[in-house]
Amino acid sequence: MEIDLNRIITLSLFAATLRMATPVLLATLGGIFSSQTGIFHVGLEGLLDIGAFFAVVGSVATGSPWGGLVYAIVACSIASLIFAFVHLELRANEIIVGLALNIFATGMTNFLLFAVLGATGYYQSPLLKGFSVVQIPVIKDIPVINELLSGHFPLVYIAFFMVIVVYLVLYRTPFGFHIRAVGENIDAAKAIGINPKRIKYAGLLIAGVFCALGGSFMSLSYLNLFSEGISAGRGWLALAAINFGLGRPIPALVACLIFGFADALALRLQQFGLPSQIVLMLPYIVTFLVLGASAIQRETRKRNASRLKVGHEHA
Amino acid sequence: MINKKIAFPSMVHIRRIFGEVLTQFLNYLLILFLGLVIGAIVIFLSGKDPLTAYAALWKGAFGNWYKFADTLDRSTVLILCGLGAAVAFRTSVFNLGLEGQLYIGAMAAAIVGFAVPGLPKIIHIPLCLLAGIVAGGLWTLPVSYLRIRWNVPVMVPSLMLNYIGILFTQYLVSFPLRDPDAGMAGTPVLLDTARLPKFIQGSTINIGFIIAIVMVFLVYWFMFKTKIGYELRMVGYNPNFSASAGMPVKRSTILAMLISGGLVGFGGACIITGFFGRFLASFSVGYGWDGMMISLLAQNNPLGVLPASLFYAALANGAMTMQSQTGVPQTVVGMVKGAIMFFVTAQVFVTYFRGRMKKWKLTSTG
Amino acid sequence: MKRLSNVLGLLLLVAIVLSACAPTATPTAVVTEAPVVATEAPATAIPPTAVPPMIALVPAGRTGTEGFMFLAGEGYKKAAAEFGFKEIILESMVAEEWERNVRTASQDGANLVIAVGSTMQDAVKNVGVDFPNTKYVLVDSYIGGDNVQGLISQEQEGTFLAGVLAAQMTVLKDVENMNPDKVIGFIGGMDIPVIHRFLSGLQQGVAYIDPTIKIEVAYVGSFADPAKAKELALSMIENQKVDIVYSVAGSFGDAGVFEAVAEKGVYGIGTDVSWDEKVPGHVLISVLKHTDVAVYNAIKGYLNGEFKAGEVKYGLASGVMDITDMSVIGDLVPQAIKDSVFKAKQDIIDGKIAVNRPLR
Amino acid sequence: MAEAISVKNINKEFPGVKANQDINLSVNQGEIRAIVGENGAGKTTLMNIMYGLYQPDSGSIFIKGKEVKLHSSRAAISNGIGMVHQHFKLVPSFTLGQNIVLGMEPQRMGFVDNKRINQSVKEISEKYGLPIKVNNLARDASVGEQQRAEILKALYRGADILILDEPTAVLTDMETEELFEMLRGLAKQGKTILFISHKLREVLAVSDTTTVMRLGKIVGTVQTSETDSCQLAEMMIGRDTVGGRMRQNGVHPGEVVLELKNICVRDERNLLAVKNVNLQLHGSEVLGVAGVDGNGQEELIEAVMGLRPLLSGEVIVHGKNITHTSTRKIRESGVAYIPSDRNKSGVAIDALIWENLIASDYYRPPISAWLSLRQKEILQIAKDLIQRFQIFTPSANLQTGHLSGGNIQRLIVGRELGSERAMAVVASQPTRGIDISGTESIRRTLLEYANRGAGVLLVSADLDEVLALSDRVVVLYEGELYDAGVVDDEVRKRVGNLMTGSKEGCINDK
Repeated sequence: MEIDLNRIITLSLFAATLRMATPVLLATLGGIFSSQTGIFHVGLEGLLDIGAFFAVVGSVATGSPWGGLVYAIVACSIASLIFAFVHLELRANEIIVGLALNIFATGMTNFLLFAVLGATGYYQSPLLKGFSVVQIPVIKDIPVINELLSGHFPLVYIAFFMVIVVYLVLYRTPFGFHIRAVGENIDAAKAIGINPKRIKYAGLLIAGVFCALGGSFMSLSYLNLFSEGISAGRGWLALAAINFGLGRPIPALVACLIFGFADALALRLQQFGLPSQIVLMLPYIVTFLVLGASAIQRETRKRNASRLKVGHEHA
Repeated sequence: MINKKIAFPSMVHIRRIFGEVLTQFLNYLLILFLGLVIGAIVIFLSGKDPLTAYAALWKGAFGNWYKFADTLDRSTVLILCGLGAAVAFRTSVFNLGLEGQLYIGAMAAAIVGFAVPGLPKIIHIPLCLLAGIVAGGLWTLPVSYLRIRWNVPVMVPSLMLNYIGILFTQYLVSFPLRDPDAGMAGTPVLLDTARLPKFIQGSTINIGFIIAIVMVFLVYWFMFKTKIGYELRMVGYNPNFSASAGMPVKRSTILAMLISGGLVGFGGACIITGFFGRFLASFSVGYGWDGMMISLLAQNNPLGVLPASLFYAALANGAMTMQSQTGVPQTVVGMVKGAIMFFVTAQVFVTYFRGRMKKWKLTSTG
Repeated sequence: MKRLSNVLGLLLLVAIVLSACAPTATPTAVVTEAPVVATEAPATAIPPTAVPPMIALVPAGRTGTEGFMFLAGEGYKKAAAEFGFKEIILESMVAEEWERNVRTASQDGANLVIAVGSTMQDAVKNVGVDFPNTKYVLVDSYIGGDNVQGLISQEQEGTFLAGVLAAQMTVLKDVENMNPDKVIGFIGGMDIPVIHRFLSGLQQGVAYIDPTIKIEVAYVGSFADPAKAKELALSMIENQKVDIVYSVAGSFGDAGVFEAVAEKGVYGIGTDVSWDEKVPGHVLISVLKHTDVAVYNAIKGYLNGEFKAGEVKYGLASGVMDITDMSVIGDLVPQAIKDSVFKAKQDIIDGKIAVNRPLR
Repeated sequence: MAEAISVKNINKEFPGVKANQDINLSVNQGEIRAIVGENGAGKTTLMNIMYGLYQPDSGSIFIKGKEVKLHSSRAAISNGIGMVHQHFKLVPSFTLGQNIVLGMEPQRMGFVDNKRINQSVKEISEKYGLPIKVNNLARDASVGEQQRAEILKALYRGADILILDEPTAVLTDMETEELFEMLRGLAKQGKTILFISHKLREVLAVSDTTTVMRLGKIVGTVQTSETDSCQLAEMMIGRDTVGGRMRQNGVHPGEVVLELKNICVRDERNLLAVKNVNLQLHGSEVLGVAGVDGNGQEELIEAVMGLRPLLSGEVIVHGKNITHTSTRKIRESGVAYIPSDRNKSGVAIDALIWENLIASDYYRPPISAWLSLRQKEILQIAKDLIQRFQIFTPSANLQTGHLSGGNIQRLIVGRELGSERAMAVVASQPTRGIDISGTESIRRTLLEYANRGAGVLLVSADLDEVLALSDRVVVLYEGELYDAGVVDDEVRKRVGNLMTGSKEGCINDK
């Protein structure tokens, strides 16, 4: 089998990378907020589903994709608040609540798909108004750059822009400081009068809103339809990305781009009858290794620190 | 608090146990009831009659002996996954990698099943099952290694191995092990000597179910009546205490993961050799996740896994009949399941309100 | 103590549940679903004295989601209405339910079980052995069995025509977004025999016009992954100069492919049902697979006592395979090309053109 | 001088403990006030009340003569009170500057203004003479720097009254010296400082006045310049020689059962917590290890039990070197262990009583046969232990959490000593936080055990307990072990001096 690299590595591959990274990136950014407050959010997958579904409902109801976005945000916020209530007030284990949320989300969207939109399995209709791509005025006329940067959906730009916003919020605003303080040392936060519960509510709510964006992207941009299980593991991938970056937005962005690239590349390999699964495995293997490597680094640093101090004390 | 003044400890004891059984029973009844009520509301809102729908659901799950047998058969893989989850959770190891272990176990069993000819049934079947157990168990080792050696919590790594496992088996059935004649992506059909014998003509129920039942009691015995099981449970309750009592904490973690993965892999082997007859790509739509939910529903008790699995299987089996007879979509069952899980997680409800009552009493008297 | 009581509580609950179930399991209970007793007057095809037969339809999925399954359902319903038997449709959500549903129908005493989809082949084989007196109709595949009839649509005949059309269209210069490169695309759901029949016909049809035209082939790996199907199509269009995409990726997948086609302004060819109106201006033609006719015929044949085990082939001549008349796309396809397609169709029916069926 | 803060008639009771009784205290502005007392004397409770973390059951607090209600630490902060906890509350990945301003960040257009953080933190740091590197990450900063940041955190919030909870516990001598210098500077600038300490040398070095607490009450307040360490130690731990002695004198010790040679151990922060400890425990002997909590007791015991790596040294049980073996091997060689924190490492609170009772013997023959546990034998043994050790429970089949603290402790003692196999018992805080009858019976059990020829290593912060039970007393102070000799009439004074850090006789600062 000859592999023509020139036909695989193309500009459109990079465009596809951005496109495929977007939903994962949005969920990841949301998950970063919850993980920075110290909550391991397993429910991202379910939230993406809910977001995607209600975006479709909203788009059909209001006739505008932006209306769909609003519906999705409201729905995901409600779901997140329920999650937060059960976890924070009833003290249920966050992982169990997250799993329950996923199961509930699958059941609910599948059922409502039939009950509200009268469709089984998937819904596609001209009533469904998706986002259209945005051409950036100047850039769209520059040959190579235009393929890369222009002609994407608004949510793609929003997602990448949000990386900066999230970074700024987390590392440059008082709110972000409080979030990180709660996640890293809850006693320190309490000691200076920050209410950790309120911060965690906020973190979960923000996670919900981002998942709403991610879900809307799936059903109103990436595709103009809703199908059962549309999130297809992207929520779990987001968890991987969060862990890859150890909760920081920039490394998480890198992870999402790697994931997106692997996805896009795998598809192209598949086109040539090559085992795409091997490529699709890479993101997970890499995350696994990164987790291991960072742990090794952490532990050896600890050990080295102790060795240094021994020397210091004897000196 | 127990104090000296108790006159008849045995009576109190009995009353206490009885009381707890009763509260637990009522608790489950309440959860089940609430879940079904939510389902009923949903069915009602979609313009159907909830009672007829539930009656059909009932008939579909237990309506006649065939259906009953199918429900039992359907629970086989759920029981084994539930047991796998229960062993891990009891040891406080949050193994989220059940789905991957299931696929790997199933694939190993399938390979032994179709690629090793010329064995008698009596050897071939155990060999297949063993392959599933071993493969499922070994699949957990990288995670255990990270946990033991480098102190990485098992959750995320085990989750990652899910996808690696699923994609790896997909690769195998798409390329090296593909059966070009199959109407779907799958391995070649297993040899007859590898198929689990069925014992009711016309039903799929096979000795896999019997094995699963045996495993329930075996795992129960192991966890509650052996010293290694005792170690696992103590480590699960309180690793600090176990360490100071001289128990091998790290070994217990590895062992719990191995057994958990082994049981789940066993489940995969059973469904392949007992039901499908070949490995199919994406044959599982979350048996591993269901297993975790079942284990939680059973409060991680192996004996509780049995009724919880039967309940899950009955819901799934009944849903088909419900839809074909009343037109209520099967997806309602998904909602009921989700709602029940929410209530189970919120079992803390009870403790929460009990706690509030206490607080209230304290403040009102103080 | 807590855990013992948990288990006991749960066991108690199950015990009650099971005991409550006991009465329904006994034969004295009111069983309404078994259509053993006919209430309405039997239809013409059934002799007045005979008990109406029980015929069940078991699609490998849900009829609402897949075009050919939907059509199979339509044919089944039509037969049910005409011949007066009760509709029993068992849809499945998961792979496990393929066999379970076929089995349930057989256990409930169905005389004829119609399984739709080639993924059903294991199920029919496994169940057919256990119920030798029940007859099975398997749509899209046949793997043996004395009581199994396989309805094999000659997809290659239909897609041959699509190939004839595509080969002539792809070289046109004055059609918008149609490039002169001799490349067309094929996106299949899975790498399995039934999809190979589609592909083979397309290849033969294209070669019939111009053997130098290249067909890019890709498989989604699933019939329910619109995102991946769309991405594959986009990649084909962007990188491989594909201007016509033939899609057999399941209804979910097709929807994804045609989204890509519409987005890029190129052209597609639909499968199973008519996509012409759904994506107007972009679907040149749809290769219709009237599973409804096949299923209807199978039921009718059974009721007339003409059930025969083995393969039954349905090609263009039977009307099961067909093509749309290209009226929606209108003048974009030159009349001459349209005529050549219709002529090829007639030639196949007349046996002047032989379209080979691939072995696998 | 004006009064900065005072409390009147403060009472605070926790279940079973009167932590503060009728406390009256008045501190002047610019004063450095030391509060000293043993573990459990009620110092920390009092400080927490003054910082708004606890609400007193009765009594009132005045700041500059005005009564205030401190519902929360927030209220305390706004009244000009700042607290520096023993365990620093810093966010590791923040810079010291960011930690200092956390919660009151200077902002510019909604963003945290790092420039102004640096500027204002530098300002107060220079003003009060507390040098820090503003941009150092908290996790990279030295302990002393972290502490300075904590103090600055309080000052940044406008604190006039600083409460420091054992500020020198984590510092090196150098750092302690620096800290005192800074505290004096702060006092000079009009800040009022209260600090808790056990180390009389330091108290004498830095404070203006010293208040001594004992058993929830104030024993007295003295001008530091007019006292010496011996007087303070006596006030702290009472005048009685050895009261309530339960152990008869003159027991002849047997051969050595447990020997520690040159033990060095690190704590979680990688600091040396145990320094070169040598110790011999004989059979039939109760050896008391006195000392204020946090002087290396936990680390020493955990290292002996194989739960914490030994940096150096050897542990020898009955002539057998068990250094670097597993906890099980150590136990099997004849060491029983009663851990200090019963809920954390003494029992599994959610397990059944019998499960906890067999935790150290479950793998041995009468209880287990090959793989399985023998239910009948276990229940027999459990019943026996429940009876012998007077664990009040209707059944061995109950969840351990249902038991009271005293019963749980009896359960642990029963498990560890019931089989009578151990030749050496390591008992850490065996009666902490349990009722009188429980304390009584556990102490008696330990003594009985020693009478039968085993050695008991009794580690306790409760000096009365140590003196009541031991034949011989050693003191751990800052990780080092000092011998206080056999228990006689003078032992209390010797121990008192050793555990407050005045080992070379009385210290008179000025």
